[in-house]
Amino acid sequence: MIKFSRVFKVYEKNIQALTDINFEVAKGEFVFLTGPSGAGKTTILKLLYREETPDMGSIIVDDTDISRLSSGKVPFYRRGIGFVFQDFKLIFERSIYENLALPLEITGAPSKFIRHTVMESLEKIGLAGRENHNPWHISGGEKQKVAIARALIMSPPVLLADEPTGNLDEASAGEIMKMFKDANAKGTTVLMASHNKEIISNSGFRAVRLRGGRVEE
Amino acid sequence: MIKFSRVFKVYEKNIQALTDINFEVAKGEFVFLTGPSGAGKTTILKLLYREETPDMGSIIVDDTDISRLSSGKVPFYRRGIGFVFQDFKLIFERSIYENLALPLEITGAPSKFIRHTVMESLEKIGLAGRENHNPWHISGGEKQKVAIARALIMSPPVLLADEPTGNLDEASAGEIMKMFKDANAKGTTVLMASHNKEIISNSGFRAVRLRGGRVEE
Amino acid sequence: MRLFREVVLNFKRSGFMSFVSIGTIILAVTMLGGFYIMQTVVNFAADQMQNRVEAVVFIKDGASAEEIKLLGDEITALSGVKEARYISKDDAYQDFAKDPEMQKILSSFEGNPLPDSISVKFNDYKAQEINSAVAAIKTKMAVEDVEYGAAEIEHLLNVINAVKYIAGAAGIIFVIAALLVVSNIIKLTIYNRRQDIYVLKMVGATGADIRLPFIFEGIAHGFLGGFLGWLILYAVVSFLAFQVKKETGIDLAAFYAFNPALLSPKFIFGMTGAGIVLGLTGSLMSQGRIFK
Amino acid sequence: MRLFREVVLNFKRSGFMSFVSIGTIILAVTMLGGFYIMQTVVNFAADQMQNRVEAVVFIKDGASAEEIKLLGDEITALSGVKEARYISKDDAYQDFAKDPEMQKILSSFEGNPLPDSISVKFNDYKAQEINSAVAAIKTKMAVEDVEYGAAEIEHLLNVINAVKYIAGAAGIIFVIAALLVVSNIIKLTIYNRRQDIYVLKMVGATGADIRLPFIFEGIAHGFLGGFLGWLILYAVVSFLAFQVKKETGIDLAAFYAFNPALLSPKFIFGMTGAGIVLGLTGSLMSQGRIFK
Ligand SMILES: Nc1ncnc2c1ncn2[C@@H]1O[C@H](COP(=O)(O)OP(=O)(O)OP(=O)(O)O)[C@@H](O)[C@H]1O
Ligand SMILES: Nc1ncnc2c1ncn2[C@@H]1O[C@H](COP(=O)(O)OP(=O)(O)OP(=O)(O)O)[C@@H](O)[C@H]1O
Ligand SMILES: [Mg+2]
Ligand SMILES: [Mg+2]
Repeated sequence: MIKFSRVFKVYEKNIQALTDINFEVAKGEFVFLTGPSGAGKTTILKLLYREETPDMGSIIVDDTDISRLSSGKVPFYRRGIGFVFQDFKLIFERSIYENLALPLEITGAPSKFIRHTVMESLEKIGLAGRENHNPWHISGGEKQKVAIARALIMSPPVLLADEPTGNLDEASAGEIMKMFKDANAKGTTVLMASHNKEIISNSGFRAVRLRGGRVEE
Repeated sequence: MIKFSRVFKVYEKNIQALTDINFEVAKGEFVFLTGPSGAGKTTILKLLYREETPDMGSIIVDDTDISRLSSGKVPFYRRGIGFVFQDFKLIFERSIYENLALPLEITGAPSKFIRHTVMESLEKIGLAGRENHNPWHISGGEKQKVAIARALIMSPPVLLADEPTGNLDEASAGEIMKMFKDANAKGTTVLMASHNKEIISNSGFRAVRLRGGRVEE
Repeated sequence: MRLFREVVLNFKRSGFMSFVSIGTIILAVTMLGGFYIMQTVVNFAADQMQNRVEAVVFIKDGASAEEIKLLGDEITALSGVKEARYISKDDAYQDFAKDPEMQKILSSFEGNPLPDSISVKFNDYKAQEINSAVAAIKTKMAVEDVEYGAAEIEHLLNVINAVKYIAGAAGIIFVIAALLVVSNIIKLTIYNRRQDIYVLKMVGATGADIRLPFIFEGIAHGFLGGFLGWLILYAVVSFLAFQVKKETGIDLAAFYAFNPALLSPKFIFGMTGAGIVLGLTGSLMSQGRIFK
Repeated sequence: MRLFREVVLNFKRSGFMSFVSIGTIILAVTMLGGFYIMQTVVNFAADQMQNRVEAVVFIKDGASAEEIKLLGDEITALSGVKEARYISKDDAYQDFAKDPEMQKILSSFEGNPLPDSISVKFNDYKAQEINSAVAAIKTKMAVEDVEYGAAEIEHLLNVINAVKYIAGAAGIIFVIAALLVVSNIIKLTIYNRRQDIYVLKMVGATGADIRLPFIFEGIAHGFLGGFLGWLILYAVVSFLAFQVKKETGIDLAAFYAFNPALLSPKFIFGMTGAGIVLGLTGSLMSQGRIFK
């Protein structure tokens, strides 16, 4: 499903973020990305999301080398991916409802279906009744839950999540992990960056360890 | 040093964030604020920072009721407080150096002193050499470290921190905790919101537990 | 559907920005419209004066009808000449005799002391052209003398011509200026929504998904701004005409450049159209930044 | 020190914004300056025509010198009258005799057929005022008749007067428009920096700490915009004058409204000053949002 081969990434100002990255994630697998701050976790996810392109190497997703994807195809590739940003990236000019509806609206889903899906999702994260509030006006943990709900709303075949439990207390983190595991059980391939050792070891899933831009061991 | 008495806070749209909050923090103490997402931790810190004012009750800091502070005095009150925002709030239009220099520049410190202090602080958080980079271009954990360095740069008598270790791996979190403890050892009163049970229990400091806007037990 | 909702949402959400953008278009369109009217009035004034610029060609006593006819044709063929009208000495006498003072003077002569003449009018007021035409006429056989009597309004015409010139240049500059302001404001709007746009791109919005709402927004702002601009201009001009009438007794509505033009569908559509073009061009000009 | 650095930093950092803001001030100031020059030219033209508006008061034969003197004083005292100049029949004769045709006609009389007269000029061209003045003069004892010969340029004067009026109103509207655009752009700038401002407030910046850089920025933009605006206007007008000269042979520099005025320190300071006032007012007008 996902395969990194000899991937290098250098940011401007000569910051070598990734050096010779090789790893594979099988279809339907749940894999953690872990490693200290600045190791390159977010960079790997950004490459998968086609926000950045590698300087060398190939990144195969579903038999296509996404680093060679034409820019016209990128939006459609992205519609198959759910992404939880490390800093949430909610749109403060739109209500919580609108934030969640966005990915569905773009694909042209009927508004009844959108309404149903969004309300169900709000129910799940315990924010039912606050759909018309501004995401600016909710707590850090609540923002994170909305960001996760937005990534899952399309039931995407691939889910990328960048520290999705960083701002959550243990109970909320547990709920969220359950949502991810449920999605995974339904066939979604999950790649999640996380520092949280407890969550990683409890889950029993495989972890790719990064340090200084290289895969460890 | 800090004393909340019968504090109530209702946000617009009738969201009751805090109900009858009473607690005290002694001068030089290190206290954790803990509780599930949405419990009101950030709200308490915002009240202390005078970003919000309570609907009822008094908040005494250093013998003054800060909820009654005239708006002309607020800036000077804030200069005695270091604050680590849950979402960092770095200024992406300024370099990392400029972000750190800001609180010093506002007090009119001599530029030589500013330079020295900022470089020392960058050294401490392991970002020496990246002072001219844009904070947009660093990893989540690095942003958090810069935010913490900015809060500590004035060696403020009071330090408020909102989840300062959420985006950090264990090793970095340890370093940061050491910085806070050092500041505390030098006399700074610290109030820190955190979910991280391990850090709280390892530190041996007292924790104020919140749930649904009330202090527990 | 989504497109329409996005535009409406943007209107509601960024009310402040929309206000700025529509306001600028209103200003630009009002200025352009007012400018057009001013231009029309100046042109009207210049035309009126131009009609007064004439040279009178006095014909030698005893010139035959054919000679005069030929002379008239020759004059008409000169470059810059609009019309050459033959005035017989009798016509001239009758014309002068309308003024009682002149009548008194003329009646003291025996017979008619006035010569036959040709009155020459010119197309455009261009000093050089007129002077060379006059010089050319002077050399003709049947010509006694040429009186180019417009010298006294020549100076004024110079001024009005210069005003026309400058007004034309100012008009062009103004269109460019308005375009720059509008496109800059839309750029700022887009810049302000860069986070929004980033997220849209990240959840799979195509270029069109992102651009179209801005383009429609530009058109909508343009339409509103253009139409409101016309309304405002109409109100301002009407008020002004009222004031002018009160103070100087001049009825501006009497000049065809005024109210009737303001109310003509051509003018209303023109201003609304100018607004739409401004809004559309502004939003197209600002699109470059979206994908940066 | 910090203030200065902040302003310079803002210039560097938000280059795009600064460009928009300075650009708008340049446009506004250029328009205002060009407008002032157009206004001067129109005024000049109107004055020239106005000087031509005169009434000639023919005096009864045999009126005594005192009567004439008295009549002159009475006319001067009328509202709207600028000057009343006595022209004796001899002066009138000499004046007419300059024209050879007229000379011929006049010499056919015995003696001087022309009457004594008073030439009346008016302050402002206001039809009502002039008409009532003429009517009042007609009732005077020593007056034979009043010839108000300006009827033919009356229509033109109406037009020019209307243009002056409208130009004045457009000028006022333009100042307001420029102010709105500039203040809106500075508002947008501030809106764009709201995070920056929020953080500044949170680390203990006072109101002045936050406001002053914006105010100084406004002044700096205004100064630059004003001066560049003058440069541009100077270039445009010079180029225009060159073109006008080439095409129509009219030397605009001959009108005092042109190049000399453009180069006068008063004008340069005026435009730069207008820019500064715009920038400053714009930034003050936009301050309200900072603390929201
Ligand atoms: N500006 C606001 N307007 C309306 N409601 C708000 C606002 N800020 C916070 N709230 C609500 O107040 C409650 C307490 O929020 P607060 O941010 O204090 O929680 P928290 O303890 O910091 O949670 P977290 O751990 O998720 O950051 C939440 O229900 C939140 O949605
Ligand atoms: N846009 C950028 N320009 C320059 N350098 C960058 C950019 N983004 C990231 N970096 C650098 O690349 C390295 C890897 O960053 P990355 O964000 O992938 O780390 P991470 O593993 O996600 O860390 P964290 O756990 O702190 O989020 C870091 O040193 C970071 O400073
Ligand atoms: Mg990261
Ligand atoms: Mg919080």
